[in-house]
Amino acid sequence: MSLIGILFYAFLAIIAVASALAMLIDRNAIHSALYLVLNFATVAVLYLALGAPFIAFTQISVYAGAIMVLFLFVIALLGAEKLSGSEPLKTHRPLAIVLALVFIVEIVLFTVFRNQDISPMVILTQDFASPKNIGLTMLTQYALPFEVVAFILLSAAVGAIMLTKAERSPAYKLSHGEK
Amino acid sequence: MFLHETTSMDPRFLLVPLVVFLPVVGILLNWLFGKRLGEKGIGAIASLAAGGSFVISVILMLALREHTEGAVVPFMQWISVGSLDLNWTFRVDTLAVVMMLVVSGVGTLIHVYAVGYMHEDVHHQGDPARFRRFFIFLNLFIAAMMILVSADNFLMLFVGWEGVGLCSYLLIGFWFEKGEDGLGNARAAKKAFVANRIGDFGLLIAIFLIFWNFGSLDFETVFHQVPFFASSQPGVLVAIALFMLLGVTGKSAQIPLYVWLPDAMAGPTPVSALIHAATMVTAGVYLMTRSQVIFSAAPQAQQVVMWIGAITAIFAALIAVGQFDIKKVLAYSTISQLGFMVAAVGMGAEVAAMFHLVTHAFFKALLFLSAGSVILGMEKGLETNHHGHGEGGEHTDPQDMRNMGGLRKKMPITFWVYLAGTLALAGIAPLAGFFSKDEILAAANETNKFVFVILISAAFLTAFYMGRQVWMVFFGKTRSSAAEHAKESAPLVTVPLIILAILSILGGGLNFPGVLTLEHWLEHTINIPHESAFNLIVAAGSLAIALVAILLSWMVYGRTPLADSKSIDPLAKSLGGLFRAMNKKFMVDELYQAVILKPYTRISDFFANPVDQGFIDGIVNGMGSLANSLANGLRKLQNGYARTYALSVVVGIVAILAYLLFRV
Amino acid sequence: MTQMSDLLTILPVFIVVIWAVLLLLIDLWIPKGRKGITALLAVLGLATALGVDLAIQGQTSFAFNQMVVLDGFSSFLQVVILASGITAIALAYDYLKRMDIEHGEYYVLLLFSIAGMMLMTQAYNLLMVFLSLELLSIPLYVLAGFARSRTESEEAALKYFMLGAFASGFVLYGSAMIFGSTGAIDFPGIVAALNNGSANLILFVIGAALLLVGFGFKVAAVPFQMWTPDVYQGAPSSITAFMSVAVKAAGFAVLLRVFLVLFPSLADKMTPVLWMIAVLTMLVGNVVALAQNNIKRLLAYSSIAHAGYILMAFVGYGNGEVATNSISSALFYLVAYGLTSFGAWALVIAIEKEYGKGLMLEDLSGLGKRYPWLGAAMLIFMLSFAGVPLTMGFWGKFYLFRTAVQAGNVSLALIGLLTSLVSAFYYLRIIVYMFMKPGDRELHIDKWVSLVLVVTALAVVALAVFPGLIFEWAAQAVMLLQ
Amino acid sequence: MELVLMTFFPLVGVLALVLLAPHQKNVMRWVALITSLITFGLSLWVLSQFDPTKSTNMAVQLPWFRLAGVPIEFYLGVDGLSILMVLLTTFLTPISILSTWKAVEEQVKGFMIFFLLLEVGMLGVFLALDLVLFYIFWEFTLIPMYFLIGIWGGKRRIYAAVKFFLFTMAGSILMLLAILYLGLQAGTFSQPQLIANRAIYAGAEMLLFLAFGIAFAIKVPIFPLHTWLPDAHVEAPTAGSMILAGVLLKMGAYGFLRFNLPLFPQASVQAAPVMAILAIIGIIYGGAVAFAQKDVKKLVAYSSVAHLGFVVLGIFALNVEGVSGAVLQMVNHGISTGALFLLVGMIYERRHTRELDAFGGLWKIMPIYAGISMVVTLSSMGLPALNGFVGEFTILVGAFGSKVYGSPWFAGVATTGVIIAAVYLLKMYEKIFLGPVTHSENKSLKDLSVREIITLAPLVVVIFWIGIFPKPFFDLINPAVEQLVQLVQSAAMVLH
Amino acid sequence: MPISYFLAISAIMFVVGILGVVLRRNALVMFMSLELMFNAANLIFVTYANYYQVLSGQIFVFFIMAVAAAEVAVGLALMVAIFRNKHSIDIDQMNSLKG
Repeated sequence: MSLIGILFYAFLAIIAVASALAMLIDRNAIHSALYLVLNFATVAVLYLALGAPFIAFTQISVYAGAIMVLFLFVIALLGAEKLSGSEPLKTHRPLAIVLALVFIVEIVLFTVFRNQDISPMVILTQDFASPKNIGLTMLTQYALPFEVVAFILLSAAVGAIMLTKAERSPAYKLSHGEK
Repeated sequence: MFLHETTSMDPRFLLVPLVVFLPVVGILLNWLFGKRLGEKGIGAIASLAAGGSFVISVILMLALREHTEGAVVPFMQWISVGSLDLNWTFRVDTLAVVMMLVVSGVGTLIHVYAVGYMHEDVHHQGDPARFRRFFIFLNLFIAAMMILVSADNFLMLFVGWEGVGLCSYLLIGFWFEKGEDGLGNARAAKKAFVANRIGDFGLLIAIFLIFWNFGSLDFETVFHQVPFFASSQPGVLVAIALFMLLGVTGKSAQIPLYVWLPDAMAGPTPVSALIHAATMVTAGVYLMTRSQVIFSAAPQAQQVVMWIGAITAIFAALIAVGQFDIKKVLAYSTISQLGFMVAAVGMGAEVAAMFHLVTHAFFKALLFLSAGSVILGMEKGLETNHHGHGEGGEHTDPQDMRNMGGLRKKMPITFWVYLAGTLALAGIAPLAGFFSKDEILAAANETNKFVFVILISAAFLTAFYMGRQVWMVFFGKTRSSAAEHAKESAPLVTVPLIILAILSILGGGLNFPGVLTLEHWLEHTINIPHESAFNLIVAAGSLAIALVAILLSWMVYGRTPLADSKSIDPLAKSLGGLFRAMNKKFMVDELYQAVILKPYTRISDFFANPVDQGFIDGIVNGMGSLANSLANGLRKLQNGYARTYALSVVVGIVAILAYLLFRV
Repeated sequence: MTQMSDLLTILPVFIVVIWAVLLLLIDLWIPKGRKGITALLAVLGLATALGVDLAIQGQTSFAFNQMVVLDGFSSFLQVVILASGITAIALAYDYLKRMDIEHGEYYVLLLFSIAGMMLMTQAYNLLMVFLSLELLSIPLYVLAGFARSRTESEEAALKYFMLGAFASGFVLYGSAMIFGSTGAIDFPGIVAALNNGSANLILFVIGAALLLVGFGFKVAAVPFQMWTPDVYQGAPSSITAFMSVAVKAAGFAVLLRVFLVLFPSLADKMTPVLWMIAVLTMLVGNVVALAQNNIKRLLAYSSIAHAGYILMAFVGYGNGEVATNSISSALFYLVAYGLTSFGAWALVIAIEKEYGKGLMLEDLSGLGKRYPWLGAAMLIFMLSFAGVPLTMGFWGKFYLFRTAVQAGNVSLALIGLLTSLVSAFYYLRIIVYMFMKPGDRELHIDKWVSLVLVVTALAVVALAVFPGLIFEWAAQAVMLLQ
Repeated sequence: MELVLMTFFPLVGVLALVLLAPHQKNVMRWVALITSLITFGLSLWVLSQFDPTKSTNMAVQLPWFRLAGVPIEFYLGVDGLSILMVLLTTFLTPISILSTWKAVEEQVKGFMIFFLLLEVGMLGVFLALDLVLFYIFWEFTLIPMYFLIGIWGGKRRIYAAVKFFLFTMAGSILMLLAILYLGLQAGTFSQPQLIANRAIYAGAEMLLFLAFGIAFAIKVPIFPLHTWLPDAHVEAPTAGSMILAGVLLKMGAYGFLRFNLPLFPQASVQAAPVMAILAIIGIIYGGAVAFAQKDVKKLVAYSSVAHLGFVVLGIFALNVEGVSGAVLQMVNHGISTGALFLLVGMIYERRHTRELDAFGGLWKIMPIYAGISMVVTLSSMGLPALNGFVGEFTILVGAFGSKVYGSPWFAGVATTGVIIAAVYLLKMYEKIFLGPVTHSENKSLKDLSVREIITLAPLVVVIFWIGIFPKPFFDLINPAVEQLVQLVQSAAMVLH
Repeated sequence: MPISYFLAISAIMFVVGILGVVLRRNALVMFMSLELMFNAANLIFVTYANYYQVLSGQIFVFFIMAVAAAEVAVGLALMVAIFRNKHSIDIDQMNSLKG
């Protein structure tokens, strides 16, 4: 692979990791959300590089677009970008970081370095991950999961409504003769 | 249930179970109907039951005269397990019948006496309802004692052995609310039982040893094998003999277990006479005589027996000298005399022991009963005094000889019979004690001079303390108002005394030197290696010593009687510390208290609290609290923070991965 | 293409899902305050599904390109789950009204969740596993927070949601690893890759471990159990009851199938891990329960502990000789635990005063005396939990420990027995409060709750007298395991 | 079928009780009493058909279900080891029920139900020949007893009840494990068949012996596993203590006889000296601790530790004398200690205290009571012509000559138990009955009522019966014991 | 690019996601971190879908996204509801249930 290619990938990697860390570290929830969007976008580029255009675009539209917007909306709605009060679990941080490092070492050491010999990316056939192909597969071979996802979404919708439906105030109930 | 022996035997032998069952019938009758019968009826039934036993014993004796080999009368299967096959079998032989006669004969007399005595006593103690109970216990005792002496095996002997122990317990504690602190009698009863149990422990071990070595507990079977064991395993025989001896020291009040007997005087006087002088305490002597084969095959053990008997004889005699309680003197005297008998057995002079046993039963029963009569007289005196003079001053102990004096005139019959008993006991010829004691002394003279000296000293002391007693009780002037008002007892009391006095006087004839009726009688049952010879020198010597002792006692007590109940014993002045030690019984009770009882109490407290509740239960409860503290510790981890929970998931996966990956 | 036979394979699930959707619509027409009708309709749906399930017992088939499987194992667990669902509705009927949280959506969401669980028992593809996991979880997140004006309920929902999603993350990552290792997400594909040696074992092991975390979370295995007490306590009791049985059943269903189908080759590696998890779960669950005074929390810890017992059956999953016994013992235990658990929860529901109130142990005082029958029932449940004979719980433990011994894990059986001794202590505490302390609490037992009490109590005892029935059924279910 | 009928007959009473209204207390008592009496009658019927020479009488062997191919059977049978236990159970139950006539006023229904259930459990334990069935009955007895202590007990009843339950359960844990192992290895749970298949599991005998042994040792209880006993006894209501001491403790000793000895004979032989030492410690230690007690019930409770020490000593003598004596002593202890608890209960009903110091001189006030107490105390002390002696003597003879102990020292030391027993029992008797009446409350105590005498009378009769004529009892026991001992000894031969 | 490259990125993202859940108090940020974890998984799926040339990996990712959306709906609704009660989305304040 060319040097530019390598630099390109390195750049992506740096952005992906940096944005993730930034999301973790930044105290402001809105900033975090924006860093996450950046991260998702970077990952989408990686998807493209991996020959998954459909997923990449879905990533942008669904994740970076819809979902993160929803997040931003809620943050704004609740005005919850920053929290007051002090950190109650002080011992957590070092422990968590140590554990995280161990975890990384475990996964990276054993998966990345020890076992995954360099295996160059294969040039993909043109229609491997085409939307058409994906769509066909999804509605034939994966018809059942597809249906299931529908029900998941439905129940999520019902649930979301249940959770946020305005509760009538006790005074209202009283005046309307409800129990 | 009942065993039948088909071999022909004198049908009179088949009556033998009645010696046990007549008293049992007496118990049942009195138990069921006693309340309605009244004192007379109760007394009559009980006495008839005991008398019936006596009659049967006599019949058996007559039968034995014709069939000297005796008989074994199987009666009932008892325990039959594996190799253990134990039956209740009666044994009628000359030895057993002697005991039966003594037990039932003396027993009957005492029953009769008790009818009179207890009538007074229950009224004096304030619980007439206990009259019936007394006779039930008394009959129970006769039954148990009969089981003991009529047994054909060690187990049935043991049954009787424990049974008489129980009766002793019940009767010592008869006035269970009386005595020191109100608990004195109860404690005395308990002491007797426990001391006896220690002895029983020894006997039990002996029985186990016998069973596992001889394969049986039947006398015949066991004794037949003894010669074989004597050559092959003499150690076993020694062990058996010594454990048996432990039993004997318990029952027959020898060192070291004699301590219960003086306290046993807490029982009503007929009990002291019957159980703690004439019959029960001689069971040990009987046992050893019965097991003569074993003892004679174990000379080492026999030596021990002899020494224990001799030391007990002198030791108890010494204590007797220092006592003031009329019954205590007799009690220690009993211990001492039992020591004579045990020593005799130890010397192989079983006949002498048996002879002394019989005569001792006569005169000691007589002495006790007379003492009882004295006490009754004193109590009556107390009551009259109480009624006559209102307050009557401080409490007067009716048993303390210092409170007596001059009773010779108040209670003449009692005095005369008492005198007879005293002379018999002191070994004055030709009364019963002279002959029997002399046989023992003669045997000692032949066997071991040292023991002989000890025994003869004991005989000297015997005469001395008996003389002291007579002088103090019957002579001089009355030293308390109770003695002043003392009255002679009723005929119901005195008639048995007279009979016993006659027996005490004539009892020596039983084994009169040269005639040796008893010896010839017993030789059908026990081995008599050589005929007891009358040793004139010994006899004369002992008689002289007894006379000297009586003279000495007259010099100390008779010539100048005690002035009043407060005055100090003249011996105390001359002997000082020794007398105090004798009076305090050489502090043996206190020693036992300090060495055994206190530590045991402490140990059991220690076991009960620090060990059981503290340590063992502490471990149990500790496990519970450990679990609880663990629970509370783990509970703190559950701190309510979702992030902590997430962290625990991470901990989990990191740990699992670490394990898995390092294993791959 | 989809065929009739495919549909038949998932017919019970299908019925439940469709019923849920229909119910959502019908509920709109049912006036407030009469949501009992919805409940009854929901039961009707579940009963239908149950009927179908019973009818297709013993059949085996694959469907939807081997996305799902129907076998004895799945039908067994589906019956358990459906019965749990029906029971949960019976318990909720009056409870929701009393707690003033009666909404038709409750039943709809419950049905969805049940559908997810049922699907989970049939999943034969990592994707299906994940999706069914979500289908069961998402409605439950909502249901846990159903009493949404109460902070406890919301707290429970939030914790459940956050940690549940966290666990889903692990499941996903694990699935990805397995996919990475074998290049397949369907079970046959994975197995094939493993068998022909093309799989990357390191990745596979990591994937397996991560899946274990995800499922361990669902069944509340230590150290992934920490959400359980909080959620159980905060969620409406009727939901807690349901979760404590059905979610566990579903979790174990998928755990069992995944391990048995995908991970037999990892057995030697996994066994110590499972051993440790089982031991920790039994220990932590039982020990911490000792310190609980809130009945719901206590039962939550107890449910953790019971998960530990069931996990015991997994330890020997790799041993071909004992595997069948192991699994059928787990199934039997699930049934025993389920019946017992519902009984106990029914009582909790009956004593709950206001939301989350009146649930301390002291509140049980004197109940046994005042309501002897109820006391007797509770006694049966507690004994069954503790594994005392003449209850289902005893046979459950008997069978479990037997297989543990058979697999050579005597130590495990011993620990199980010791911890069940510990458990006896806190179960007895409940009995102590009910029978041996004075008190005069009123109960709110409506007819459905009492029905549940009676049926479960009778079942726990009757099936203990004739346990052969369930034993055979469980054994048969395992025989047909694909 | 006789056995089934007898075992489960009390359930009829339970059913009847359930149907009664809460206020019909007297009816409940009568129902319970009559039920237990009929059960007793049924047990006599069983006795009448009993043939001591057969190893299982009236066996009922029904297939129950199969677990993973291994049959678990409903298998009941009675032999010489169990027949007396069965009779003891059915005999003591009506007496216990009768003793509650006045003592239990609250929740009579529950009490009687638990009592009858307890009877079922106990009978089952003694009859079951299938290990699993045995275990079920074994554990089942815990529950009613737990309630009897926990609801109708004294001040610390809850502690005592829980301790009782957990302690016993702790013991059963290992037993269950051993049962599982046995079943797995031998493919059967039936005791006779396991004996036949002993070779299969002989390698693990010692471990299995221990696993069973600990369960039984706790129940017996053998030192140092006894601390549940004083608590349970003291807190339990009179009838409960009675049954606890009378029957429940016997289950442990019976377990040794029924399972440990025949199933693990070699291990039994090897463990015998250790068991004997523990038993002897129990005898001496129990006696010493009893002596230190201030509470009568505690005293009696610790005396049980000592008495059962004798039983264990006899069992592990592993000869006919020892084992037969042990079986008979189990009965004796049941009768004597049961009666003692009954007596303690009667005085507690009157005075509401059990402190030794609160009494004194009662013989004068309550002569009948004192008389019966005397007999019972003596029986407990092992006085000849009363039941205790026959058992103790036989045991000690057995222990003395036991080949497995190999030394008469065991029996020798154990024999000191007779002294120790006299010490603490006489102390008890003295404190309560002898001496002057020091507490004015005691002056007005009423002597025993007719009902109370009727309650005690059968016990006293049996005390004398066994003491004087134990042959019928031994005849029942001996053949079975002989078989058992032979089995153990032949296995021991292999060992040496 | 070698596969390990993607794996490494993914692993880091996953761990950062975990850290976010464990360390951040803000429920919304925790939630975002969860999404990051999902994405890490997605990346692996896509990587290996490419490596093995099978679509199923990509399909899986698609489903994950759909489910993530559903979760977000429920999760955000939950947070809104909680915020109404407690006026905070500090998850550390939700610790009334413990012990």
